[in-house]
Amino acid sequence: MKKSWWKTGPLSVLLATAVIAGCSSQTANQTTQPKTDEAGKTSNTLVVSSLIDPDTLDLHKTTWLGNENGLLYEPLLSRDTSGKIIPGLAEKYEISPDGKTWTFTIRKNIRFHTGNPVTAAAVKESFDRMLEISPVKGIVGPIEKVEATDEQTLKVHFSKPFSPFINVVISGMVSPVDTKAAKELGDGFGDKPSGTGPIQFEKRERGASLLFKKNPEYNWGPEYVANKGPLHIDNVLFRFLKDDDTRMMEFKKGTIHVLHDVPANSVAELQSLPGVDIQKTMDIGIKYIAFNNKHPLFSDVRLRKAVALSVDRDPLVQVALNGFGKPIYGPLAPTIFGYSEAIENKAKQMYTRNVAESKQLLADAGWTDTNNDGIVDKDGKPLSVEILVSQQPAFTRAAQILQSQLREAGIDLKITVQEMTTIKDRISKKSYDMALMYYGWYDADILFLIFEKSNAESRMHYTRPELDDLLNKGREASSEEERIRIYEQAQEILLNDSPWVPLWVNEVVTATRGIKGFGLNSYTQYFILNDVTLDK
Amino acid sequence: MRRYVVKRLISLLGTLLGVSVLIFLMVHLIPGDPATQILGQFATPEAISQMRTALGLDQPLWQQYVGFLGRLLTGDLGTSLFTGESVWEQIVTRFPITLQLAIFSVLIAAIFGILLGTIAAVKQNTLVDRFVVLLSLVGISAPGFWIALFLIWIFAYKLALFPISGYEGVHSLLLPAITLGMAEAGMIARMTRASMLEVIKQDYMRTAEAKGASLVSLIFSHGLPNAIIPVVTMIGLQFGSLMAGAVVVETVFSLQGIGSLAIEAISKRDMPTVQGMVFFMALIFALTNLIVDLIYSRIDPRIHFD
Amino acid sequence: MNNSRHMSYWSGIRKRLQRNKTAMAGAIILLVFTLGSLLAPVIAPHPVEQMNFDQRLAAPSSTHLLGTDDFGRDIFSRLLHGGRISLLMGLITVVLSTTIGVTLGIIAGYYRRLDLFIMQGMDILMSLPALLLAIAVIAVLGPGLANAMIAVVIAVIPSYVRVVRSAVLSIREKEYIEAVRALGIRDWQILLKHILPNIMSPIIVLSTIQFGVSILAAAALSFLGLGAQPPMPEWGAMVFVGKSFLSQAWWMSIFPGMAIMLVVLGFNLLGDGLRDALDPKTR
Amino acid sequence: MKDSLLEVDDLRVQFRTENGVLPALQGISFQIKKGETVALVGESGCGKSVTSLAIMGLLASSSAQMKGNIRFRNKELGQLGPKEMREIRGKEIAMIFQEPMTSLNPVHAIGRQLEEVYRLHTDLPKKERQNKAIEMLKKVGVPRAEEIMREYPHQLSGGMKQRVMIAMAMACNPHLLIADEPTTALDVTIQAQILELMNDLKEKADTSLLLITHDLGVVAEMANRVLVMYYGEIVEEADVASLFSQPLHPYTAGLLRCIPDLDEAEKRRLDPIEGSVPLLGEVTQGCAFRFRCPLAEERCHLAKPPLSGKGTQAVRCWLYAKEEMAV
Repeated sequence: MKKSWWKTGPLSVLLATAVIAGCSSQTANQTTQPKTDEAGKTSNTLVVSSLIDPDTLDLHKTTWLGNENGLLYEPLLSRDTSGKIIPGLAEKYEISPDGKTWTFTIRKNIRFHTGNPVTAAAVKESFDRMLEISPVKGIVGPIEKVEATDEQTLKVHFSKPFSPFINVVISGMVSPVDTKAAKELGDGFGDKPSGTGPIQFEKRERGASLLFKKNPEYNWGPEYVANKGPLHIDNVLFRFLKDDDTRMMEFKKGTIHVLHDVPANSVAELQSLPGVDIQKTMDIGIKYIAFNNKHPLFSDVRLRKAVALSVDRDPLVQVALNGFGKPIYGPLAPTIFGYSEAIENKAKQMYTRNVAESKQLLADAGWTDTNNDGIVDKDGKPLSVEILVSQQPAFTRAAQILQSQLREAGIDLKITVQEMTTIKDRISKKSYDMALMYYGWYDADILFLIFEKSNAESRMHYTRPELDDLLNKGREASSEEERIRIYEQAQEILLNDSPWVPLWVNEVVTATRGIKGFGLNSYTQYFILNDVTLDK
Repeated sequence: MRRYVVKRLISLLGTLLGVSVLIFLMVHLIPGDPATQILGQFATPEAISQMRTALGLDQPLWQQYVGFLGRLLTGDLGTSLFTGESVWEQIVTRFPITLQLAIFSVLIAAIFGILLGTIAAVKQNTLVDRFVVLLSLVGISAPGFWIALFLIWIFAYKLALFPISGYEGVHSLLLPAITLGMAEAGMIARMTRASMLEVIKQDYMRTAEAKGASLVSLIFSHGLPNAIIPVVTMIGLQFGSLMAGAVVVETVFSLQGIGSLAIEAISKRDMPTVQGMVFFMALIFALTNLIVDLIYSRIDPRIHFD
Repeated sequence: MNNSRHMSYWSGIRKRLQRNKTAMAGAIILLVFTLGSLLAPVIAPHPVEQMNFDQRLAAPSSTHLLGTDDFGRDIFSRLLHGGRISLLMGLITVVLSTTIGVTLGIIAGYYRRLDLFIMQGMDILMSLPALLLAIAVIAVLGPGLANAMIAVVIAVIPSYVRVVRSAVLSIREKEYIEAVRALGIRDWQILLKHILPNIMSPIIVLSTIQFGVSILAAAALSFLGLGAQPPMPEWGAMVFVGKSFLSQAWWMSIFPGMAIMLVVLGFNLLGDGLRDALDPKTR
Repeated sequence: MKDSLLEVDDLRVQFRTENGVLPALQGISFQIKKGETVALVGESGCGKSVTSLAIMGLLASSSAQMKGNIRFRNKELGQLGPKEMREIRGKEIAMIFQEPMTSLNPVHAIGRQLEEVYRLHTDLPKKERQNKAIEMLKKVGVPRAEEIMREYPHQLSGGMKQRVMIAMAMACNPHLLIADEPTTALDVTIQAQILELMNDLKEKADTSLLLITHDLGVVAEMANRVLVMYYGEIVEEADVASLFSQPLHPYTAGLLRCIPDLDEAEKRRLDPIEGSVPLLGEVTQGCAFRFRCPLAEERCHLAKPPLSGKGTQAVRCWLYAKEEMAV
C-alpha cells in the first residue's frame, strides 16, 4: 500500500529482513490469537501477511495509511475497479463553479463501530480534528472551514480551488472518524479506534499482529461488490512479517491466506504451486534516482543527463524485479491521474540508454578518461559518486546493476546501503550525491509535493519558478483536461532539466490461497474483502 | 556476604552511571532528527520546532542528560516517540520472549555442553574425545545466522515441525534456542572438558575411587561438582549476554524480543526507546553477573565473600 | 646467551606446534584460504563483478563450480575475492585491537593508579552485549566495512585489556622485575623489554582466537547489512543475499556460510594448538 | 601361609607413554599376614605408590599394564570384575593418602564424604549411616564431631583432615589398610598422634597395615616387617629388628645412615646416599643401584642380582648371591 508517499516504507529499517516481523509478543495467553496452523480454517479468520505495523490506528494521528489501519474507515467517495468515481459514505458530491466549495451528501443510517450515528455534523467534527491534529494535514489542501448545513449535508470550503481533493477523499485520508469516542478515550483512541469500515478493531500485538473482527452493522458496501452487508469472514488477522523469506515460507506452508507485495523473485515459484491465485496491479508511484541538484557535480544538467542516459531500465526490471515491473521514463506512473502517453513517449526518446551521448555530455563538462582506467576524470580526480540505497533487496540489486551500467559510461558509482531514516536525513541536509527513492500517490499533485520550492527543500533541492507556477495552477484548475494540459507542461520542464531519473513502476503482486472472492482495487490500492470466503 | 553484595551494588551503580553517559552520547550522535521522524516529512517547520521543544531537544546536551538521568532514577525509562508506549511497557511485553529464549538455549547448551565435555574428558585422547573437541569448535565457529537459516529451511519449512517465524508458544523457541545454543554448547563443552581433565587428576578423585565409588558416581558426584564451578560462571555470563538480546537470532527468527526491539528502535531513531532499552540490557547483564558470582559462592564452599 | 635461549624457546614452540595435529589442521585450512584469496585474481575462473543475466541462479556445474548468484556472477570467484575482505578485515581488526588493548592492559596492570579508570571504562563497555555495542557504534558512524571494523575493535578491546592486565599483574610482582626496577631502569624499558616478552604467549593465543571472532562478528554485521556494501563479495553479505533465494538457489547462502565457518574454525584450531604449545602447564 | 592376608606374586607394571614403555614394577613378590604391619620403604620414585595403587586396582587401565598375581583373602584380585573390585575397595582394603589437604573433595561436606563409605558398602538407612559416621569421627579423635559433619574440608586443619581420612578408611573395618606416607605432609607433633591413632585402630580391628614411607623412624615405630624397594624391585625384605640391626643391601645400609639422630634437636642429613633413583627405563641391565653403590663390582654391571635368602631376611645383591651360590 503506498497511500502516503512521504511515509512509504520509512519504517523499513536497518534490516530489510525481519525486524518488525514476527508474530506475537505476548507470552502467556495466546488464546486470542486464532490458530493459524491450518490457515485459519477452523476459526474463519482471514490471515494476511503484512509488511508494516502502522504507528497508530487513529487515522488522524497516523503518518501511514494502508490496509492495516485504513480498512477501519470507510471513505466518502471511492473508485470502482475501472477507475470510475463511485459513492462511498457520501451518496453524491458537488463542486461549486468557482471550485472553492465541495458539498457532500452523507448517507443515512450509518453508524460508527461504537454505535454512534454518522451525521454531517459528525463528519465535520472529524474534519476539524484532522485539521487540528494530523501531522500530515498539509496534504488535504487549503481548507478554510468545514460546515454541516443539515443532517446530511457537508460543505468543505477552500481558500483556493484544490482539484486534487477528490483523490484525497478517495485515499481515505479524510474518512469519518468517531470523534465522540475519540474525545472520551483521549490518547487511548489509537488503541480502541472507531470508524465505519467493514472491519472493527479487536486486538493488537505490537510488532506482531493486528486482529480485526467483522463489523456486524456494515451494510454500505460499494457498488461493485456482491455482498454489501457484513463480511463473510469473522476475523481478519494481519501478521507483520517483514522478512521476505519468512513470509514466503509461511505462505507456502499454508499459514497465510493473503501474501501482499510478493517478492519479485518468488512470484514464479508461487505461480507453480497448486491453488495459488496471483493478482497483479500496477503501483501508483515510481522508483527513481534522486540527484542532489545543489551538489557541485549535479548542479550541472549535463552530468544529470549523462547519468540518465547511461541507465538501461530493462535489466533493472528483468533482473532486480524479475520482470514484475515496467520501465518508466517520464515523471508519472500510468496509474496516476495526469499521466500522459505523449510525455512518456517523448521521455523514452530522450532518455533511452545512449552511452556515447552520455560520454559526450561528460566530455562537454570536462570529464574524460585521461588515464585509461575506464573512469572519466577531471583535474586528476576520477568521477566517483555515491548512491544511497535502502536495504530492500530489489533496491540493492538495482543499485548494483546501475553501478555496472554507469561504469560503462565512465562513472564510478559507490553504493551505500542505509536506513531510510538516515537517507532522508542526509537528503534534507544536502549531504548526498544520489539516492534511490520512490513515491506513491494518486494524483499528479505529487509533483507539487516533491518539486514545489518549499517541498524541494527537503528533497532534491531542485527549484524552477516556472515549474512552481504550473504546479500551483494544476492544483487550482478545475477541469480535468486543463489539469492534464498543465501537468504535461510541468513534465516537459522536468524532462529537459532531468533533476531525477525515473526508473520503473512496480507491479504489485498479491498471492492468495485457500480463499475465494478476494480482490484488490488498483485505483485505491485497498483490499476488497466483502466477498471473501474461506475454502472448507 | 551482605557486605560483599552491597559493595558490588555500589560499583554496579558506578558502571551504570557510565553506561548511561555512553548510551546518551551515542544515541545523540546517531544521525537523524526524531522530530522530523515523528511528524513525517510533510510537517511544517513550526510543527517541527514545536515538537523539538516538546521533546526537549532544544535544551543544551547536559541538561538533556540530567533530565534523562533524573527520569532513570525515578524508574522512568522514557516513552517511545512513535507508539507513545512507555519503554517499560515495551520491555514488559518483549522481555518474556527473550528471557524464555535465553533460558531455553542455556538449558540446551548446558545439558549438551556439560555432557559432551564430560564424556570427552573421561575418554581423553580417544576418537570420541577428538570428535567432541572438533564438534564443539565447529559449533563455536559456525555463524549463527547461517545455522539459523538451515534450521528454518529444514525443520520449519521442509519438515514443518516448527513455526517458521514469530512466537506461537514455547515450541517456537526451539530452533532459535538451538541456534544460539550451538556456540554456547561448544564453549561449555570445551570448558567442561578442560576443567574435568584437571579435576580427574586431583587426589580427592583417587580417594573416592579408593572408597569403592563407581565410575558414574565418580564422574557425577565427585568430579562434576568440582569441574562445573568455572563452567557455571561461564554459563552465567552467557545467560547475561543472551538476556541482553540475542540480536541476530531474534532477527532471523522474527522474534519480538528485546534485541530486535533495540535494533528496530535504532533504525527508527526512537531515541528514548533506544536509551531505555540499552540501559535495561546493561542493568540485566550486570545483575546476572552479580547473581552468577553469588551462585558461585554457593556451589564452591571455599569461596566466601565478606 | 640470552639470545640463544630465546631461540631455543621459540624453536621448541615450533616443534611442539608441528607435532600438534590440531594446530597443523588449522594452519592448513588457513593456508588454503590465504592462498586462495591472495591468488584470487589469478585463479578465479570468472571476473568477480561480471554480471551475466543469462546465467542467473545457475546450479553448481563445471563452468560455475559453486553456481551463480542472482546476477549470474560466479559464486566461487566471489568467494575467493571475499576471502580477501574477510581475512584482511580480520587482520586489521586484530592488529588494531591488539595494539590498543595491549597498551591499555599494560598501563592498567603496571600503573595501578590508572588501573581503576581503565577498568571502569572496560566494565562500561563490557556491560553492553558486544554485538549490540557494535550495532550502536555503526548506528552512529553509518554502515560500511571500515565502520564495521571500528565497531568490532571497540567491542573486543575489553577482552584484551582484561587478559593483558592480569598477566602484567602477575609478572609485575616477580623478583626479577623488582630487581630491574631497583637498577633504575626506566618504566618504558621495563615494560618493553621485560614485561611484554613475558606476556606474549597469552596475547598470541588470544589474537589468534580473536582473529576468528572478528571475522565472525564482521560477517554478522554484514549479514545485518551494516558491514560490507554491495556488490562487495563479503561472505556474510553473500549469505544475507542468498537468504532470499534459499528455495531457488541454496548454493548462494550455503557456500559463503561454510567459508566463514571453515576460516573461523581454522583460527580456533590454530589458537588451540598455540595455547598447547605456548602454555607449559599443558605439557 | 594359612594366615596370610595378601600375597603378591611377581607383580609387574608397565606404563605406556609418549617416550615408550616404562617398567615401573619389575616383578615384586611379598605377603602380608593377618594383623601384621608391613612397611614399604624407599626413596620417592622407587615404585612404592605404584605397588599400593596396583593392589587397590587403581592404576589407569589406559596407560598401565599389569602382570602377575595379587591374591587377597584367597581371591585373585586381577580376575575380579570392576563391580566386585569396587566392593572390596573401601570395605576390605582401604587406603589413606599422603596429602590430606587435597585428598578430600572440597565441594562436599565432611559428613557426606564419610557417610558415602557406608552408603557404598552397607544397606544402612541414612540416619544410621550418619550416626556411624559421627561415631567414627569420635573414634579418630575429631572434636565436635556433629558440627564437623556439616563442615567442608577447607575449614579443617591438615591433621584433622588426616583424621577424617583415617575415619573414612577404617569405617568398614577393612582387612587391609594401605597408608601411603600418611604423615609426611603433617607437622612433627601431629605425626606422632596420627601414627598412634592408626596403630590403635589397627590393633582394635585386627587390621593388617601396609605402611608406605620413606621415614625409617616411622618404620621402627610401627612395622613388624620391612620391604625395601629400589627402582621397581624389592631389594631387601626383613623383620624390623634384623633390618635395623643388620642391613644387608648397601641401599638399606645407606638409608639407615640417613636417619637423623633422634637425640639431636636439629634434623639434618648425616650421610645421604649420593645421586638419585634412575628414571624409569634408564637402566636396562645389571643392578639398578650400582651407580650409587660404594661396593659396586663388575658383575653388578652385567646382570641383575638374584634374590638370596638369609634367615628371615632376603636380599637382592651380588654380595650375598655368591654366598648363596656357594651353599
